[in-house]
Amino acid sequence: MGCAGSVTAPITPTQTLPHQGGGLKRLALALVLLVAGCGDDPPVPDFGDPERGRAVIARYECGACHRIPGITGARGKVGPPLAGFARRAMIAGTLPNRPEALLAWLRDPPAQVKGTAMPALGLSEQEAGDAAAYLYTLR
Amino acid sequence: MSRLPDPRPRPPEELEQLQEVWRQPGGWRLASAVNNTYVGVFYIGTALLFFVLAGILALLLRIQLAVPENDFLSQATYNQVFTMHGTMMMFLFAVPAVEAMGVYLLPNMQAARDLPFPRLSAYAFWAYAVGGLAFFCSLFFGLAPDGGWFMYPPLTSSEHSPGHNTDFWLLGIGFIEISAIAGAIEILVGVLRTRAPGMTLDKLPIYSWAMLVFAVMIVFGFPAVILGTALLEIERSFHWPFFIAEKGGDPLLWQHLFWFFGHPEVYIIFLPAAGFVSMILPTMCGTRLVAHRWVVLALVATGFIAFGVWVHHMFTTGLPKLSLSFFSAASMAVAVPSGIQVFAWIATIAKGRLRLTVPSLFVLGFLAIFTLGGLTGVMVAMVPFDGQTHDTFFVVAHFHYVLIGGMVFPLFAAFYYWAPTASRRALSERLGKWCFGLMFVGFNIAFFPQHVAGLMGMPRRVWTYPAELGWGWINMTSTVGAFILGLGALVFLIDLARNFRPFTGGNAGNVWNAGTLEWLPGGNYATRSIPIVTSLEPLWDQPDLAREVDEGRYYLPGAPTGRRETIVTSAIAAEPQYLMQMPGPGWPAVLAAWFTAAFFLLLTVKLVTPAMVCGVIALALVLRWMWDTDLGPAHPPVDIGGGIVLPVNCSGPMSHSWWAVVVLILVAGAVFASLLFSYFFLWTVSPDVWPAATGQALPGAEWPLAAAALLVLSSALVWWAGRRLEADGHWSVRLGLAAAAVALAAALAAELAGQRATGLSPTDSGYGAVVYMMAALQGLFVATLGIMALYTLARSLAGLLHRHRRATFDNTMLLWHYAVGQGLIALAVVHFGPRVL
Amino acid sequence: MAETDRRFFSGLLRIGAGPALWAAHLGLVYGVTAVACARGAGGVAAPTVVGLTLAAALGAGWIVGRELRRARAGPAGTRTSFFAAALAGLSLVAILWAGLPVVFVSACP
Amino acid sequence: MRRHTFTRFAEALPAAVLAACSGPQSPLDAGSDEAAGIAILSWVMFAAAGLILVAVLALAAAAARAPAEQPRWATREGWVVAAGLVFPIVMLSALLAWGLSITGGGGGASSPPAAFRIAVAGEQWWWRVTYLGPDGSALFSTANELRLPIGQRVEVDLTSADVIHSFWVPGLAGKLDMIPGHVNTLPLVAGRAGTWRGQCAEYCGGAHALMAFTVTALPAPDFERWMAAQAAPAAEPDNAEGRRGRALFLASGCGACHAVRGTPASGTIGPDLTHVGGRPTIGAGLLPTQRGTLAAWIVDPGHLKPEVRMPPFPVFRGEDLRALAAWLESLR
Repeated sequence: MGCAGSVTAPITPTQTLPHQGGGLKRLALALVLLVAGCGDDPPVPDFGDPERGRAVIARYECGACHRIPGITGARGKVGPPLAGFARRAMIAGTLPNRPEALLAWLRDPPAQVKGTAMPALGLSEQEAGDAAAYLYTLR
Repeated sequence: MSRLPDPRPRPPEELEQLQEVWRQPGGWRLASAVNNTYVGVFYIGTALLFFVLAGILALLLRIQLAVPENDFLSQATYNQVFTMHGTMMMFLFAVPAVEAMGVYLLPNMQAARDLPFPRLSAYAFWAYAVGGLAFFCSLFFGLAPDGGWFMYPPLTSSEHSPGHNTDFWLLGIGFIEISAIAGAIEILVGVLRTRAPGMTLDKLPIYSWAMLVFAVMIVFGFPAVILGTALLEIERSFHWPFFIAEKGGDPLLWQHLFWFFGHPEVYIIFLPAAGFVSMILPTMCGTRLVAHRWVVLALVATGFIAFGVWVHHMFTTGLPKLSLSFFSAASMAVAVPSGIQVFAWIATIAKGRLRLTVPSLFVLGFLAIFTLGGLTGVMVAMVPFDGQTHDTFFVVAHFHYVLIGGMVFPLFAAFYYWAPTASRRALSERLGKWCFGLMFVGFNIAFFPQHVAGLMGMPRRVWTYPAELGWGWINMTSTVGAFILGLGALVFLIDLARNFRPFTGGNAGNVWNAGTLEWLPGGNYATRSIPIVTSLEPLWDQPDLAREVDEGRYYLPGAPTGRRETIVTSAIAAEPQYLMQMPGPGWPAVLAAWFTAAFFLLLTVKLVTPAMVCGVIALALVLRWMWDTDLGPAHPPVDIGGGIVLPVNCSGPMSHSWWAVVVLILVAGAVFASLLFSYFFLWTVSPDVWPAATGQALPGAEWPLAAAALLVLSSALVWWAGRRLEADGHWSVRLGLAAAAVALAAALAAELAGQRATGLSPTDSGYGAVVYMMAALQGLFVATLGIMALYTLARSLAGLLHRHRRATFDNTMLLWHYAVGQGLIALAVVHFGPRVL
Repeated sequence: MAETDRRFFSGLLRIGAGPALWAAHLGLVYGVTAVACARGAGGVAAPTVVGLTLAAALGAGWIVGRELRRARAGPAGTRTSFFAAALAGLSLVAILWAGLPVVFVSACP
Repeated sequence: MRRHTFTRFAEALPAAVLAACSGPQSPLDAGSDEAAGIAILSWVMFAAAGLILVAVLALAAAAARAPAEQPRWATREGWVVAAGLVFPIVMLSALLAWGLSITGGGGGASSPPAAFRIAVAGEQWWWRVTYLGPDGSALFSTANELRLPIGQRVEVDLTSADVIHSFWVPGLAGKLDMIPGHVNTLPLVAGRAGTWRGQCAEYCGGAHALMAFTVTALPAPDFERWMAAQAAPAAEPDNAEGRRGRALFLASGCGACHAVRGTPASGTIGPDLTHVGGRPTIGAGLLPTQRGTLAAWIVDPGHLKPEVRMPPFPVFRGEDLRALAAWLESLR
């Protein structure tokens, strides 16, 4: 895609998700999203760099639990797959999928959702930002 | 001999009769053909099929390795696929392919009408084709072997590989063992005894030399793996602990047996290919091979020294460094003959004027690739260097350079070179150049980087690797190269489909202006008449030879006895000795192969009763096929032309069947020697399970003495029966044979009873296992000779055995004396051994 | 056995003599070392290997000399002599190479 | 046309070989005198082989160029004998003598006595590592990592618990097989501080590809500290999560296979976990040791490493899993 490297705003739960519509509608939505993503006013996030995020995700072996597109060998089945993460409505089924929520979640999951199995891996703020940036490239 | 070529006109009906006698069956009956020009082509085609299948497996492996941490193939699938790739390439492609080329080419090159045992060729081919395909299909059921192509126990023991997968490997190898030995006997006797008159060893084509060494190497090399696979299967099925360390076996015994075969195996594959090159280059350069005798010497020397390098596959097993160094030295020695050949070829190119045809290109590609493979071979022969590169991709690269460079490229050269002798059209030079270019470039892109991968620490047989080791780009390059190589092979298949037209009764003729006899015009019967050979390249030295041969002006221009026949010649001087009658198309050998295949397959999946039924049917079919052999002097002596009158068929030491039995005995002797080695090897590593340490009682001296006496008696009875046969004393012969069989069986029973009386069981320890294995091997001979005795009796009762028709008896007698000798040595070792060691 | 077959087998023996000597030497030095090391008698290995190597090398050298003399004596069987001498010569090199490790490598680890 | 292909091929040779001279698992990236000696041998052989290859190909190319008249050397048998027989024998004699002197250099009386011994057993598909005291008794057991004092000679006794494996740390020494019924001894001397990756080099079935380990060379004082720490029992957890993790570990039967010294867990089937948190990797080089990877491993090891002997434990969820992983991570 032409927009590789840029990061688009996450889909908020209020938006209609593409897979909920019919074929044509889905296509139209996809196009809209594509345009939105590649438009000239992308909300460039200041929280991280997706390329660095890729390395963070590899370093912390997130792939041991998650299937993550673009990360070598990330095929874990313990946690949910992260393909299309940018279009997810929720994080861990309870948090809204917004950058600030994701950042907090990545830094300390149990603090956000008490019963989660995902441990706090000790990501720094910078690392969490980069990882989040990468995750938002997964459309 | 001076009266040839005979200028007189030939009788008009002669050619017609020759054609009629050698006519092939049409339609589906084609499968019953036994003639080398048919079976040879089937055989080569099947080998090529396995090359393609195993090549596809290789591409799957390369896709999996292209990027780090890939999951294109699962771990379990990858392990099966690499095992199958190696096993199929070595056992179902390489050995059969060179053997098949031999079956196809040798008779033509030596102007014989066929190899001496056409039905044996057919049997070997069908057993291989049916067994090989069944073996391949095990992949689709997840039953394919997954222990690597050299199947090291204890990974392949019943404890660590409880499934049928390993049994399928043993089955697949069983077939190749059968067909390789059968082929070796055929080729050895064929090269030595069915040559054109005058084709002395000096004038023997270099390819025949290569095949002679090839066959001898199979005779001495395969027995080690035959015994090894037998021991492993017996351990898996009956728990005789040959390789189980806790019970006094040793996993290293397998490695010795396997590599004693496995290293010569590489040369078994390479020498025939070197033979191709030494045939093709002189033609393409229009000149004789430089240093011809040195090239022959190199072939023979390689054949010997190849047996002294097996331990260099075991440099990292912890053997004493001094022991390793002996084999390091031997590995250096085996490189020397290859050097001679390479420079002889270069000198030949320089001497002549090389035409850059497709065969030439493949030969040049071979030279480049094989030279590098040889150089890395010297490197891995250095013990310290091997410690780092053994079992890495460096070694993978090395042996692909040696095997693809040393065997596949010459084989493709041979395909392009000799296709015109089998097909109405030659293969395409244009497509062939594409094929070569893609294969050469693809090969080097695929395999050169693997040296680097190995030097970066990548072990072989890994289904995945971590990204951070930095092996990704190398593997991706290699994968791209593999696909280019595959594309080259595909171009070849397209060329075959477009241009290869065999079995049409005609061929494209001597398109390269070659000098050797396979380029003589002819049909199924080979050449119309069989020339006197006076030089290495008769077609160059006698410009009219082709025409004269085709006009029937030389030996045996027709089929004087009304059957298929060929001239049997003496081994050195190639003087005509007798005329051998040969069988035509027939089903017994073909069906016997099918039932043999069914027997092994059913046994593998433990369907014992149906397996036994198939086994008995196969045996019956083999006996049925044998029944038509040993024809005796079925026809009065025949004038083959040139003033030579030859007897028809023959018994005794001059007969081709006697030579075949001698070769078979060499095989049996090598199996037995491997077993003796196993005995002493296990004693060396595990003296703690030997009677001296365990206090295990030994059978009293009366048992082995009784057994020995019975063995000697049995031999004496057979010898006496042979004397009586000379006087046509039929009842004495029958009684003598029957009594000898009883004595032979009784000797075995005495040995078993003696061992049983001490309470020793084969499952106790490595010692018990190897002691009973000696008896088991003897038991195999008792059973075989029992059947042969019954068969000889039956022939005697049917009136087919008498003074002048006694090859059946002679062959049985020969094997009998061997079995007695083997039994005596076994008794001495088993009973003296523990007392003195 | 026909005269021609006898010639075949005697030729075979002459040609095979050198390599057979090499094979016997290799088998013996390997076997001696293996048994000596397995039985904790590493000391006997090196002198035995030296002795065996000298004996085998002398044997191979003798075959080379004899076959070369035969080749000079007459044209009959020159080819056999060539093969026998050359193979024995190569075997001589291989025997010396196989004996060389004793100089550098101690017998057992 | 041919000549060009050959030349290009010959030119590509050294460049490609050079690329291989480094990497975490490269034998040419030597960390010991032994590996350095082999690396020198390797480079000399590569250079000689390159030269010989180029010479042979150049000769073949010259021969194939179809000259107007045939070169005189071409027809002479003597030339073939000189180039194909005499030259190889001279070259190989020299190489053999040199190679043998390197082979013989490793052991022998001249080398210093071993400082201590380590027993390493290959098991499908991990490495059981036991440090031995002067009397041969086990000091402590760890898995998938070795630590060595720099410059000291250590002897590693290699055995196998099941099938044949091969112990290989390319940066330090050549490989040596681990064969049931045999004890092979590999001397190791790390010449400098560093961490090297090793990997099983003999195909051992199933997860052979995923059977790696690390060797770390430390200065003597650091090494002594590490030895003392390893010999000590597992640390008492200092927080509630840790205590919960330990209780779960003990209550769930993990101790049937794993030992954690200082607790009742004393299984010997799997690796000793007394100081698992301090090891660089889990799963035999598979993943770095952290609480996340530990958690993933506990729940579904077979997904990360197919055919692994450890069964999956999906019974641990949520906070339990976190606690267990956190406790294991704390065992440094």
